[in-house]
Amino acid sequence: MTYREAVRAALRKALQSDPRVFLMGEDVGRYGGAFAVSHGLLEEFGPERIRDTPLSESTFLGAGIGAALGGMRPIVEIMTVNFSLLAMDQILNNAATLRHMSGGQFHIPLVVRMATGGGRQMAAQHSNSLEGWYAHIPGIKVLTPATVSDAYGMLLAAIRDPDPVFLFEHATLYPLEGELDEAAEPADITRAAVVRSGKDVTLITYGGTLGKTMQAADHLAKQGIEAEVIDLRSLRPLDNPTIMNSVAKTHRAVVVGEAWRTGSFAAEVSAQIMECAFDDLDAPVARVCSAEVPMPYAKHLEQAALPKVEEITSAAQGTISRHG
Amino acid sequence: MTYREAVRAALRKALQSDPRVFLMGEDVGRYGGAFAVSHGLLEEFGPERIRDTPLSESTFLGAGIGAALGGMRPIVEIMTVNFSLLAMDQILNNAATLRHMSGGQFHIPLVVRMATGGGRQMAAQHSNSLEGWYAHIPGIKVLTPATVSDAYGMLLAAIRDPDPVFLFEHATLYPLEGELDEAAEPADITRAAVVRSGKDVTLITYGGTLGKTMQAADHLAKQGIEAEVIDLRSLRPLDNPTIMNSVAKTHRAVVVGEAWRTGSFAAEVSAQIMECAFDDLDAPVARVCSAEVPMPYAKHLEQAALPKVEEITSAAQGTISRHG
Amino acid sequence: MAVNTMPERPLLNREHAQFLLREMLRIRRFEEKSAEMYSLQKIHGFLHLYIGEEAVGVGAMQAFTPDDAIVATYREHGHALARGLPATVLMAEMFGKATGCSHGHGGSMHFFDASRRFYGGYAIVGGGLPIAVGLALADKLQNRQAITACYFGDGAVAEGEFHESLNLAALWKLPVLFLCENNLYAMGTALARHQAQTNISLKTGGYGVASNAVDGMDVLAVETATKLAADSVRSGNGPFLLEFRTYRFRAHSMSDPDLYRTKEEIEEWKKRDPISLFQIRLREWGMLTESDLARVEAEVSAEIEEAVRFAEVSPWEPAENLLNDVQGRATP
Amino acid sequence: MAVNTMPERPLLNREHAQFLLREMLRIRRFEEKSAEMYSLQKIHGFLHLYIGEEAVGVGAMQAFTPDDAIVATYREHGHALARGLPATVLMAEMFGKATGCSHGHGGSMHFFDASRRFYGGYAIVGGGLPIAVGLALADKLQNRQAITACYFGDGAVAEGEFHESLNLAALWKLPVLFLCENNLYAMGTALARHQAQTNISLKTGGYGVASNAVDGMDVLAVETATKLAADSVRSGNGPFLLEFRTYRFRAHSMSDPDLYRTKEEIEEWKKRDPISLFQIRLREWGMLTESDLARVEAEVSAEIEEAVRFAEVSPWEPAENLLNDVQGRATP
Ligand SMILES: Cc1ncc(C[n+]2csc(CCOP(=O)(O)OP(=O)(O)O)c2C)c(N)n1
Ligand SMILES: Cc1ncc(C[n+]2csc(CCOP(=O)(O)OP(=O)(O)O)c2C)c(N)n1
Ligand SMILES: [Mg+2]
Ligand SMILES: [Mg+2]
Repeated sequence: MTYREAVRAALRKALQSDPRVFLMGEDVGRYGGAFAVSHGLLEEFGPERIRDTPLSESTFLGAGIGAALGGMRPIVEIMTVNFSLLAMDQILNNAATLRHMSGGQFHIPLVVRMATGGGRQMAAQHSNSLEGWYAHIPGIKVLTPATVSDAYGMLLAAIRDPDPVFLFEHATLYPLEGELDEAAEPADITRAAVVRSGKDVTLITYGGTLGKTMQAADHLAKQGIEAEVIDLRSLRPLDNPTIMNSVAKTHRAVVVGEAWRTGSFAAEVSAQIMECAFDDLDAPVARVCSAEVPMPYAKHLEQAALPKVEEITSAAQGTISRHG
Repeated sequence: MTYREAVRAALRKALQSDPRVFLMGEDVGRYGGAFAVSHGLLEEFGPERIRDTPLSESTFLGAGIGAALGGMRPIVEIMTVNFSLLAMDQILNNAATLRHMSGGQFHIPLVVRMATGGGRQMAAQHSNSLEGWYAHIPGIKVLTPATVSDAYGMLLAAIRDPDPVFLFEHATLYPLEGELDEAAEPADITRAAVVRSGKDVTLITYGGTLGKTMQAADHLAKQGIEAEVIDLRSLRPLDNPTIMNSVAKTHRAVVVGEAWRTGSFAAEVSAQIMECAFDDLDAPVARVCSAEVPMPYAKHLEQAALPKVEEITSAAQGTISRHG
Repeated sequence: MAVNTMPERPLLNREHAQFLLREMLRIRRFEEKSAEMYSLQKIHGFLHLYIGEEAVGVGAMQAFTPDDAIVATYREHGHALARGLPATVLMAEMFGKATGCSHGHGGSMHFFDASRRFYGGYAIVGGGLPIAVGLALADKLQNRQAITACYFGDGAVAEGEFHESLNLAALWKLPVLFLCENNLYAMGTALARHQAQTNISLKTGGYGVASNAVDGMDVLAVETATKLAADSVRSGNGPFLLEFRTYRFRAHSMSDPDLYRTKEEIEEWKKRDPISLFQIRLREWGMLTESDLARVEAEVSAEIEEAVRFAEVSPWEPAENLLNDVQGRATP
Repeated sequence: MAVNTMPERPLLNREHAQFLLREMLRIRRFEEKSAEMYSLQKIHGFLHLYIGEEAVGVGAMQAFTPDDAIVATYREHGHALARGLPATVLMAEMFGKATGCSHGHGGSMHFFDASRRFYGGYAIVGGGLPIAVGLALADKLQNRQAITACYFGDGAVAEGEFHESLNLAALWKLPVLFLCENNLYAMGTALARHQAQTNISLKTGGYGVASNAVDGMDVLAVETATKLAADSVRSGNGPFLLEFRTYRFRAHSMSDPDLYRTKEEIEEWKKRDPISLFQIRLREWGMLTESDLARVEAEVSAEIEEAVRFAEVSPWEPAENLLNDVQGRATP
């Protein structure tokens, strides 16, 4: 089963099991979803529950907040994270605040799914990685499923969550193949996963860069370096203990993410390690991020801008050789 | 002269000396500016150059981009940073990209001023500190004038800059008194300032928390701790050399900022020190930020959420006692 | 499609007439007291008074049942009072006390009451409209008969969300009643300087939404027009927009020096004070005596005094609770 | 206020007629070639073809002088060609070459040409409208006679920026000509499923903006209506909106399986192919012979072949230049 199908399976399961759940967004219905995620759901669940919206991101996301306030369990699809900027006020000023601002009277069980990231030559307005911005906002959760089973399990968990949950689905992951147990419970969305264990260096990543990071770990293994790989899975809340346990063992860490370097979520992870595991460190935590440039269209330029496997391996080597 | 008057003086000077400069935003004219910054300018320069706009943040900011493309030097006032979320798409997807996306054919000499920050019991929708988000965006500059002379000089420099410049004016600073030489040159907007020198610990901050940080340095001095204080002034570009020179001397650093801790710009500074000055550090870099909560209205709760002088002093002490 | 069937002289009984008057007076006195408390530094932050617009808040609210949902702005004291939120918890909220309707987290701009379906209290102009659309969608999807009333100002009409919300509500035939409180100013910007088309009720043509413009200084006109519009929304005809032409007698907020309009203009409008006007009419119609008025004023005054007392003696929320209510616990 | 003065049979000279035909053919052939190059993986990312809508792009562009500014969308190949950008640099842009009109930074969605005041190329739906308003403001403030033409789709009409931009342009009487290419779909969402009021030209009443609905399959109707509207804008009457009713014959983008509309519907519209229709009329009017057509087709074909050749042989921008053009140098 593909990642795309896993998201669809979770949507279907949620729609089947909870009448309060509905999906809305641009082209989720007739078109079948810009990334074909919701393909077939309109036919199965009808237009009341699979709702095509006009191009009005701020309003249909805000309507998701209102519908959640009104007792529904809306799933809003923002076609890509780039367009979520139009809804940013509703997200930060309403979705994230209403529980607290109302003294706990309200809560917003809203799920927002969006495709994210670059790598498909979509150029500067369709390739952003803004998960770090979202992770800055108290009151919401930010998930970055990177595997087929997380695509399924984290979405189910998100739908049961009492608060707004934002899922970043990296667009290059949709065709990814993997195993899925559809009877599985909703995933634990509070924990990072150690997806490869090793003792020499910790590679920390999430979402679209997990694959590259795993490749880098393979390369490193060939050089006799045993890298531990952590898939953060959730950026807010961040599972600090899993990170610090690993760093306590490896004494070295590289944080990999597709966002622009300055102010990236990778900076937060680096700062956390600084604060929680300084004495464990044998080398400075390194970051591998995207170049600080609006994403160029031409393939070779885009690839030059994105994090590369070799950058990860050499950053890892750097942490080792430095105090080696 | 107050900070408010210094901003006004810079506006006036720019309006006088360059016919391409104009100011637009909500209530900048008749009302005189929500914070009285532009008071009197409508009378002086007329409604063509001091333009009141409807409540349409996305469009008047986008119009600022268009006007800059068309050869003007617009200054857009967004009443507070909270409302800039409505214009975020224009900022990230247009203002910051057009130069690059057009292969360098265009540039956007746009200045955007906004009041920022909490501390005035304005509650969750009027107290945000989002400068870290802005600093994440390549293609723009992000300035945080914290003194009367920077309020003046940085704005003048911003107006001469060929690219979009965002100025964060902390709302609590407007009544601040200070000296101003109105004949002064536009400020250098690429450099941080060492505003107090010391040898024991580096306190790094910007904008609204400079005052608290200076107070903390005073307290520390009484305890025999000589804190060096750096006012970053510009978050993008970030003046790394000034930071690293100081850390090389003090071996300890505390980063102070009013934004929520997770994903704050303070994390970026911490990560930079990790990367550039790891061997200089005798203790982990500490952060003093706001609590992770939508800003509560009640004064005691708001004060509990904001960074406090005592938190800065104790963080500084912590970096010293730790390896003391 | 504009409905224009306002009765000249309503079928009004004495009791209801006095109720409307009393409701308006509650707001007026509450606001006056709020201003006083602000000067005494009991209330901080932004304070936007509703004085002058009471006929809108009170008249319109008569059209809604407890099942209906209400969405308002930062200028929502009047709506909250008219909706039945006790003056005590509102004053306590502005004092920042734990007993406030939002536990002191919101202040003047963010009143909430789940039990009364009072959904705030939004301080980003236009930000409440999409929420209202969503509430109406939730009601419709759950086959509730409720409608959602959404108040906003003339300034909000310029925001993109006004346009998007009208379109979406109309497209999906949602039970939303859009209530535009046109007080002729968005802060210091007069209507004609922020709207190319100053007749707001004419703006709904682009969405096929019914609308009506109403004298917002006449509580009976407001009540009648809102009931008609609410009936239309309740019958499943989709959204409706009412434009109430009104005026705020005070500055935009307590920090507004009010330099952008003339004293004469304000005085002209004060002649149409909705409370005085209504009192005069009630007297003419024999529905109000001097002693009725004295009694109402006394009762209102007692209520407001009690609100202040309650706010004063109420406890603060302990600062240790700062991080409460940011997130809930997952419940399967 | 709708202008409806389209002449039945225009005062058309043979040369201009053939020019219009040729311009439409240039776009058609360019688009066909682009699709081919996409299949050959010479072009990547998003590719949105303009086939079917050529009459709009070509007809409207006749109303603009070189001083006027043009703002378009991601479906802007037609506009760029009609504006005079060489096919070579456009094809090279889509190949990602350094010789592209945006140095390979933009691709299909982001064509720019400062020398022709062609300001893009915006891929966030609705995002170009505020920019157009600002360009018009700049022209007005600098006392230039220029107007700004802003193309956008029916889908963009739902976005808040449409509303905000019309209001601001009207309020400030800016010289913007809003050109809505209503091809009846926003991706897979049919007009009636995204607009409560499907008659887009009726939406301008809320802003006091003049408008007109035009047959977008008739290049002469488009040209005439646009010239009239542009004259109005040029005379200082403020903005004008034209709604062109048109249809895209191809899918939304190359990745669209096009499942949301029927083959019959597409075939029905293809009967109104703007190029075939115009050819037939020109023949009837004696303005086009077989050999004229063959010559035009040959010339166009050569131009497109040359564009591909140019793109093929052009160099890549060195990856070392990645960070160029992110920021400029401050010049005092
Ligand atoms: C999006 C946004 N922009 C600006 C502001 C600042 N502001 C607060 S109220 C206001 C005027 C709103 O006017 P209107 O909608 O007419 O409501 P009124 O205050 O007259 O009741 C402005 C500009 C805001 N709160 N939100
Ligand atoms: C703000 C935003 N939302 C969604 C998209 C994805 N998207 C790209 S084109 C499109 C449809 C636009 O339709 P329309 O405006 O009618 O233009 P057309 O493609 O028909 O020319 C959508 C939904 C986008 N690019 N920007
Ligand atoms: Mg108003
Ligand atoms: Mg379309």
